[in-house]
Amino acid sequence: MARRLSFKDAINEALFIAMRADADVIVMGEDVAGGGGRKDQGIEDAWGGPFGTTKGLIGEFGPKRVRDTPISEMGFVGAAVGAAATGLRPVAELMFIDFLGVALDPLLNQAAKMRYMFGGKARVPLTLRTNVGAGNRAASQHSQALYGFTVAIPGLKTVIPSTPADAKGLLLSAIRDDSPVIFCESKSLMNSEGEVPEGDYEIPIGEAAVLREGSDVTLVGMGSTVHTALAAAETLAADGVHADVIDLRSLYPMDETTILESLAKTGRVVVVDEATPHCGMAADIASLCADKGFDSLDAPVKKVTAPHTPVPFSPVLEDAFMPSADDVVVAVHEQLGWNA
Amino acid sequence: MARRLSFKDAINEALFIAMRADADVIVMGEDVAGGGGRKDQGIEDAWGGPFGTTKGLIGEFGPKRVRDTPISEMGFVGAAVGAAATGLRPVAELMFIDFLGVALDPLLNQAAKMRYMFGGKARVPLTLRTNVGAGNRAASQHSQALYGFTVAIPGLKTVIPSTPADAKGLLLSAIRDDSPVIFCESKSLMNSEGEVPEGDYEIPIGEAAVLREGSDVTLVGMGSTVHTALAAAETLAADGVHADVIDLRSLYPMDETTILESLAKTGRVVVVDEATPHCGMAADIASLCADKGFDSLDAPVKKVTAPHTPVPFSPVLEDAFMPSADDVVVAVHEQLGWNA
Amino acid sequence: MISREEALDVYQQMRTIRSFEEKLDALVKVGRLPGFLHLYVGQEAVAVGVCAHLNERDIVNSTHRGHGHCIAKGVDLKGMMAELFGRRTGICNGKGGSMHIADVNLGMLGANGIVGAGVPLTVGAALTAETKGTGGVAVAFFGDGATNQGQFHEGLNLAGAWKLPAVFVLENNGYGEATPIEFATAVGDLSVRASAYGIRSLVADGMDFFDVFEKAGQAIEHARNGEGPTLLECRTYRFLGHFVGDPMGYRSEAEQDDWKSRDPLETFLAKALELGLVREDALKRIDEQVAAEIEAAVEAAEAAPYPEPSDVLTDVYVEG
Amino acid sequence: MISREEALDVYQQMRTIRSFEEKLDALVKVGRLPGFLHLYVGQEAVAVGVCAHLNERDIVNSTHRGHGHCIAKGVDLKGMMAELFGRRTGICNGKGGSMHIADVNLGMLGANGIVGAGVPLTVGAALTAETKGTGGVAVAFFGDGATNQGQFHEGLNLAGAWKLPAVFVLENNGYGEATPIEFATAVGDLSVRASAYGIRSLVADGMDFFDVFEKAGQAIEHARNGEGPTLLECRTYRFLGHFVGDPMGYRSEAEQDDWKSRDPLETFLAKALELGLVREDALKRIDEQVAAEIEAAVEAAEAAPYPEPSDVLTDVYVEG
Ligand SMILES: Cc1ncc(C[n+]2csc(CCOP(=O)(O)OP(=O)(O)O)c2C)c(N)n1
Ligand SMILES: Cc1ncc(C[n+]2csc(CCOP(=O)(O)OP(=O)(O)O)c2C)c(N)n1
Ligand SMILES: [Mg+2]
Ligand SMILES: [Mg+2]
Repeated sequence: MARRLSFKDAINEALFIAMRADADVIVMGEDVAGGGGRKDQGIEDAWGGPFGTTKGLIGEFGPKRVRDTPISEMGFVGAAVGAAATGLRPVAELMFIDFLGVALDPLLNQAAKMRYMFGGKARVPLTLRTNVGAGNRAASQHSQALYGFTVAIPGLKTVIPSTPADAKGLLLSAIRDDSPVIFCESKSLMNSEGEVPEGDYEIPIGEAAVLREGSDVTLVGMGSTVHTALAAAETLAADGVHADVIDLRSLYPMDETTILESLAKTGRVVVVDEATPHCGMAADIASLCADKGFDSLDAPVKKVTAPHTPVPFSPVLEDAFMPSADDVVVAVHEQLGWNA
Repeated sequence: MARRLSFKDAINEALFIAMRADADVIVMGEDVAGGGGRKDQGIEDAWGGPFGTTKGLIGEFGPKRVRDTPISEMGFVGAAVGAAATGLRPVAELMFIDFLGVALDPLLNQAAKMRYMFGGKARVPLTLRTNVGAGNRAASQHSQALYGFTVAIPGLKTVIPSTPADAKGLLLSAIRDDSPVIFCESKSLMNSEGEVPEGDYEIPIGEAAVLREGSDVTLVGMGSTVHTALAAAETLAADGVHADVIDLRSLYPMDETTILESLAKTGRVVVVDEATPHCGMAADIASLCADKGFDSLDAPVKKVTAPHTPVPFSPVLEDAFMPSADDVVVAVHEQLGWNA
Repeated sequence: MISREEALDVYQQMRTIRSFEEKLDALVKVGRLPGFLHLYVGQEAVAVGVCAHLNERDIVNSTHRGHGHCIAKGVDLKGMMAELFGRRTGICNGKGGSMHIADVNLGMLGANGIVGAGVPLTVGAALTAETKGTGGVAVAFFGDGATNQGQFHEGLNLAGAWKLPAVFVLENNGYGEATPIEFATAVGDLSVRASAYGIRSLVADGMDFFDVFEKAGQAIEHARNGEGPTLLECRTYRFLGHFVGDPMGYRSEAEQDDWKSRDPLETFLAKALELGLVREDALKRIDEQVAAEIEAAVEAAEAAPYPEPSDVLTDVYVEG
Repeated sequence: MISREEALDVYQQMRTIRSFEEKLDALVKVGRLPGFLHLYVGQEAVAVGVCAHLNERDIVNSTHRGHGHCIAKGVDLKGMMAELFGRRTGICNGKGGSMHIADVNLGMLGANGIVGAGVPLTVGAALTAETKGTGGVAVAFFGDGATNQGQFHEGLNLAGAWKLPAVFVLENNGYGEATPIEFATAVGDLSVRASAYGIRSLVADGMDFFDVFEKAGQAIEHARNGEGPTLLECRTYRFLGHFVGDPMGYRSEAEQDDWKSRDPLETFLAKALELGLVREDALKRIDEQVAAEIEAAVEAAEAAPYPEPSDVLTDVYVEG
């Protein structure tokens, strides 16, 4: 049975399910309980994180399994890594992915490498939930889409759902994965709604979804830009251009097969990513197509991304910063030679 | 007049020149003076950094301009950023680029974004020197080639010389640039030698160099892999395949023109990078070729990189990890259909 | 002790901060203003008490809760307001917004969206002052929550090791977002952290301008005299939520009322009147003046043009 | 106090560490061994004095200077030696090397090439112990230089806030690479840093096994009893360079000689003999045994196969 749930409520539900199913799952982060149970003041669960994704957990699972942390990202992410390597299955929350600036080492040099460095003896079943992307007028330091960093790090997996149903199923997979997984939540999707199945189910890590089929061009999106791609596909269809829309879901491991099969059919690919253009996912996917997909390519591989700038504050500027469905349409038109 | 100098001595010379020419240039980092002038013990300049690149500076410029720091990368890189924004021109040393794990925020969220966030009012003339790459049997946490991270960050520039002469000229440009520049020094090149002009000269940031000309394939290298590419070109020439070898030198801003002009001539491109393959420079350049260079492409764009793994310790494994000239030759053969 | 003229200045600044913030609160609540705003109401005595000792050579680094520090450092009110409205006439041309509001030319090196990040920047500014002998000092403002960050630790230690002219102003308002400081650390008295770096510490009543002013004066004088950095803890409270919209379920009414009874503006007034430093009528004039100035700033901001979309591409690198 | 049997164990471990390190030093100098090695000679009493209280439930995190901690925690000598030689039979299959030597199955969670990084990992291990009620404690070893890292600060604070069963063993050998600790911080007594986190501190003579053993015992008992973490500072010295090949121009002969006169092995022997805990002949047997064991480990390592080049690709992710 499915009901309509918001993206953030789907995440909340996945956390309840995972914690009920496995006593080793704990949740930690800044304000995940919002004061962590000040029973003396009649306050238990005031906040549940800035988006309310952890609301209610402390009531059911108590302050040992739902831990408000000090504002010490390096410290508590490092602790989550140490806990994961010694028998817990922590779900740590990095409030915004921008804070990788103060939380990178435990991921880059510890979690990602432990198993390898120790000759396959360690397991680090860590999940790091974090919020990504622009659109909330939160400016340069709270709006980045830095998942390219975690994808670049061998030993980490990175996923980014685009629907509430996938958010729930991917989060359950991430928590149960024995390797460290970075779970990205797009800011602009947190309040979006969709059908979400009840109960416990997993969306496998490493599988993309084809959300729309067409034979003229392949649009690859991830997180919020899946919706940008879908909107563009709608516009394109009106002009008789039919797009495959691929929701990547897993950034690493990446479902190369789905992309390449689609490209073999369409001959054109446009990657839509809300991150900045250099050394990110758009380049990664474009380079895949330019190598393994080369024989299928009928047109330049286009990247539709944010520009190579920080994220501006002013609504006018931020809207200009974010890749739009129009930008995707223009890119496809270029591939078709319609702009010439 | 040019003399032969080692790569590290060329860097040392550039530092002397820059500090003599401008009293605002200061040097700071762990052990840059190796005990920072313990005159009481008759010890002044014992170390000069692990590669000796800062040796002698404290003798001429004193402990106010040559500062040994505590082992606090976030703190002293952040201080360098603050100093740069208020009137100094600091050259900070991050001993190994792997330590970005504990030094990222001042670069990612401060230095790179200040000018933009402040509406163009700030200047951050920071140079961050750092050591990159594998080959020294130093294993997973001291051997990474993480410049893809700094290239991905709008607001930073990133350069990586491949010869002593370029090291000197690029470092002088970096120090005098009014934007923050990440200056990468390849571990495996530190003891290499070459002709280095005397005196004060700059290699402009943003210009690649064509080190060898050929019409069959374009090999793009950076830092240590320039030499890998040159060696491959030599082998290929013996079979009558003639390669353009491009030394990228600047990773951002990138000299797209030189790459695309070469590709227009050769129709094939192989990018050689000692970093791991995802969301890095190899993908970045490949995606450029797949878009703006598409009409020139006669063959798949090949990336020759390290595998998607941490850097292993055992010499046997580390040698297998690093991209080799043979790997480049194989990639070109594939493009030519010789392996089929 | 301050002069009568200075007392009026102090009152005007505190009142300006208070009214500015209350205006923003109202504007956000009716949807006229975008962004996440962290307001400074309740902590006015700290910014004003510290900045009263500073001049343009001196550098300030602030936090996500930065409007008060900007106003106390003399940043143009119209420019600030236009910035918050995302206009081209904003002090950062609309690119920064509340969390990155700055005026480098005045030595205001920015609000900062990264908790703790202003501390190393301040150390760097102090390093510049020392190396170039400008006679300036550098001041970091930050919260209790920030003292658990690595950047706080590394920055204070570095400033101590190098004996730099810096002052670290800890505004202890008891909470980091919803989390009370007792949850975030086992140390009861945050000022003892200075001893971990071999530096001086002072504690001030952050609700009392006069106390902050005196202690800050000592700390800044030490810094200017080359006697090294100080950690100055000011015990204070934020009267509003962590951000505009915060339901504040994490602290009791009783606690809030208790602190509000020590309102820094009222506390200042009571003492200043008692000392004969100010007169009621002058204050009234200031109140009116401030209100008018803020209204004018809002009007000007709302009338000002937005940036051009193409401006998104400028000011990433220094050109030429 | 320890028993006679334990005294022999202690001596054997300290001797093993000493001989192991001296052997490596010789092997690197003749080019038989690759890599950067940071040797533990001079600090043996710390690793052994602390680990004597630990069992397999307990977790240790170490540093770049990690061989001594591994040996004291019981990691197989042959496996360690083969690791350093980069062989497939190494304890990490040749993938880790000196700076990542580990045996998770024994609770040895790794040497670590990132200064300070072991501290939060230790907090995490203590969190596991507390959450799962294993009765275990977690111990971090780190140097004086590491105490200026943000990870030290954040880790200790977190352990304090959560009252976790952790012990933070600071091996203060006076230097971080070439930089003396007085250059790196203005605080004279590093152990006072515990007070910044509201946790206990103890100071031990790191050259004296008995003193370390006693203080470590107290700290570990506190942790096991749920009384929270301790910072245990052990004042010690490294007799060799920062790494093999270090010319050591940054410290005087006099300083070195002074510390060497307090060699932890000799200090232990003198006391143990005085207390009648050991007999000369037993020690001699141990010396021989250790020497033979190390020779055998070197021989085995040199005879062991290298990994296959294709092994570079394995063990990145958990399969299945
Ligand atoms: C590195 C980092 N972590 C977390 C946050 C989210 N955050 C913003 S303000 C805040 C609370 C800061 O508390 P404190 O330092 O006491 O300042 P106050 O808000 O009380 O003025 C947090 C956790 C952030 N902006 N930066
Ligand atoms: C984050 C980080 N910064 C710098 C280094 C380089 N480095 C390796 S060991 C060392 C000195 C460490 O000093 P200390 O913590 O006192 O340990 P000791 O070497 O004295 O045992 C340094 C700076 C590193 N490995 N990691
Ligand atoms: Mg606070
Ligand atoms: Mg040391």
